[in-house]
Amino acid sequence: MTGYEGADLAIALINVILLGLLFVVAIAIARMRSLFAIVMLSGIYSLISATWFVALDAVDVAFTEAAVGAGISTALLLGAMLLTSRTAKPEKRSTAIVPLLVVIAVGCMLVYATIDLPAFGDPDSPANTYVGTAYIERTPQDIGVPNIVTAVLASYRGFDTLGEVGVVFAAALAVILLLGFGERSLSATIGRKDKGGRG
Amino acid sequence: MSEILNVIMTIKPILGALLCLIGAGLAVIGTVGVLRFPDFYTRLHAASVTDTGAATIAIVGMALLAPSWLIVFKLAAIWLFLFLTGPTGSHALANAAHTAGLQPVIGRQRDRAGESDSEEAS
Amino acid sequence: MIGAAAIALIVAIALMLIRALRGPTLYDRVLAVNSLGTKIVLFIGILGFVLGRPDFLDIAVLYALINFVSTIAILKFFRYRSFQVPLMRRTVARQTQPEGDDV
Amino acid sequence: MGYFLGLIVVLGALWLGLSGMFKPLLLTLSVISILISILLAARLNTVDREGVPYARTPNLFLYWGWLVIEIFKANWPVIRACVSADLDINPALVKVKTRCESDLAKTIFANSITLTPGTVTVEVEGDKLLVHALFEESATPDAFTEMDERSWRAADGRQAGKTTQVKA
Repeated sequence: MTGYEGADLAIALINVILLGLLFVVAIAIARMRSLFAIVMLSGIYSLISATWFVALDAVDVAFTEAAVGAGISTALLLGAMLLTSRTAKPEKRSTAIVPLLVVIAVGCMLVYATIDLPAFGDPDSPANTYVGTAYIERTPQDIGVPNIVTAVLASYRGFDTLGEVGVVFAAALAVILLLGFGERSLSATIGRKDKGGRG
Repeated sequence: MSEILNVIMTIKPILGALLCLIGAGLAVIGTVGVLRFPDFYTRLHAASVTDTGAATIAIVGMALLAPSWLIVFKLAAIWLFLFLTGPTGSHALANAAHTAGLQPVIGRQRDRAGESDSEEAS
Repeated sequence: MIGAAAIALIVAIALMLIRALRGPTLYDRVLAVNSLGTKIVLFIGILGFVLGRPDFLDIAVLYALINFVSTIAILKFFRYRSFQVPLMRRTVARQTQPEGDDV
Repeated sequence: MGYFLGLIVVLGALWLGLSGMFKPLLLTLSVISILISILLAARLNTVDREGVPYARTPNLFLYWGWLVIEIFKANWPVIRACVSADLDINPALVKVKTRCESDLAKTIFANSITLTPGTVTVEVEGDKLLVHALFEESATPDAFTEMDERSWRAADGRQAGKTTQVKA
């Protein structure tokens, strides 16, 4: 009696419920007009999807989703909200049809693409036959870091990661300059506050 | 002596799972409170049941299930973080609401559950 | 039994989602996000035990910290309408008048 | 200097507890990360008596033990209010006076009030705290005196007279 038996049913149920919650949150985000509520809900969305990644054994993706989705992107979206109004413009029903069609088309394409994916846990899949196994076998001798993802990112593909870090740094710099977290925003906000304070 | 140890070792996982279940039940109760209470400040109290009681009981239950001391240490770290950051977060929340001028509902409440008396503050 | 605990926590998360969707004030929403974060920390911990891999607790630790930081960031934003003003204004206030800290 | 040493010990314990690895390469990396953390803390000027209160650790742990029991006792009425059929609550705002002086002691007292279900500190001004309580009858000023006394003893205690307080 370790408490682990019957886990399969529980995990299946958990996956279904988490996906259902994600669906509900996505619908709510699409329907809401208050931008603040949308920012909060997108934070909740990334929290729940990170939990779902944990349930799917993708721990590293869950780490990233938690740090970026729930942490930084909430702050950035709030900063962006400073520069705009507080509510979204209501959409006409006729124009809302086009995004719906696009979403349905992309969804159909994705479902079609999943047919070509190898089965879950297939030993002959590309991920398990080529360079992946080599990394798993050689990392303990080559580098000695317990986390293989870290070894791949920081050593085997070190230059690739360096370039990525450069791109991300440039992007972060651009976002910060655009949102103006520095002194320029200070004078701007104080000036705006003096004109008409919102409650 | 070893018999007592045996009994403890068989009881431990059951007790741990039971405590986890109790903690989860407390979390549900706290959430029900958050849904039912009439205004923001009272909801804060209901949420603090989850932050303290449910978290502590569930973490103790998980510690009883843990296979190694490393896990117990991590659980202790989580508990410490929750206990240090939880009240700071709720105080910041209450303080921000109070500073913004959100008035609390004062006085005895009976059968007013369906009545929502606050409007969008933004 | 521990699977049942995980399901119960998911039910709690779903109920808290209702509060986040309904509002009505923005503080209710922040409270819902914060409380949801605490529940998700517990849920990830229990999920690790359900899956038989308690090493997932690292993510729970990360969540406990991120949850706090994001709550504080949101509230700071709502009190001062910016992430930068409070620090700056306080230093300005100190230089001009030692008593003045009206925020 | 002692504060830095305490911080290093705690950070090292945290690192070992979270990783559980003892290979030389990883230990070197841990030392580097701890040094970076210390440097950042020093730059932020947070390494002082209140940022690193390890000298009074036993006091704080005693207080913490008492507080956990108190929290569990306070959980019952709130849980009952959550599930009872008719909503039987009586929220109120009360003012509480504290004898705590240092920021650390005040923080501990206010956070203890917030941690206890049924009461939340809304505002701290000088030595007065504005507290929102779920039940007015349980939030009389006497209800907080023991907690006040204990948190004062845990954080300020005997040294309150000796050290001069630096208000941040």
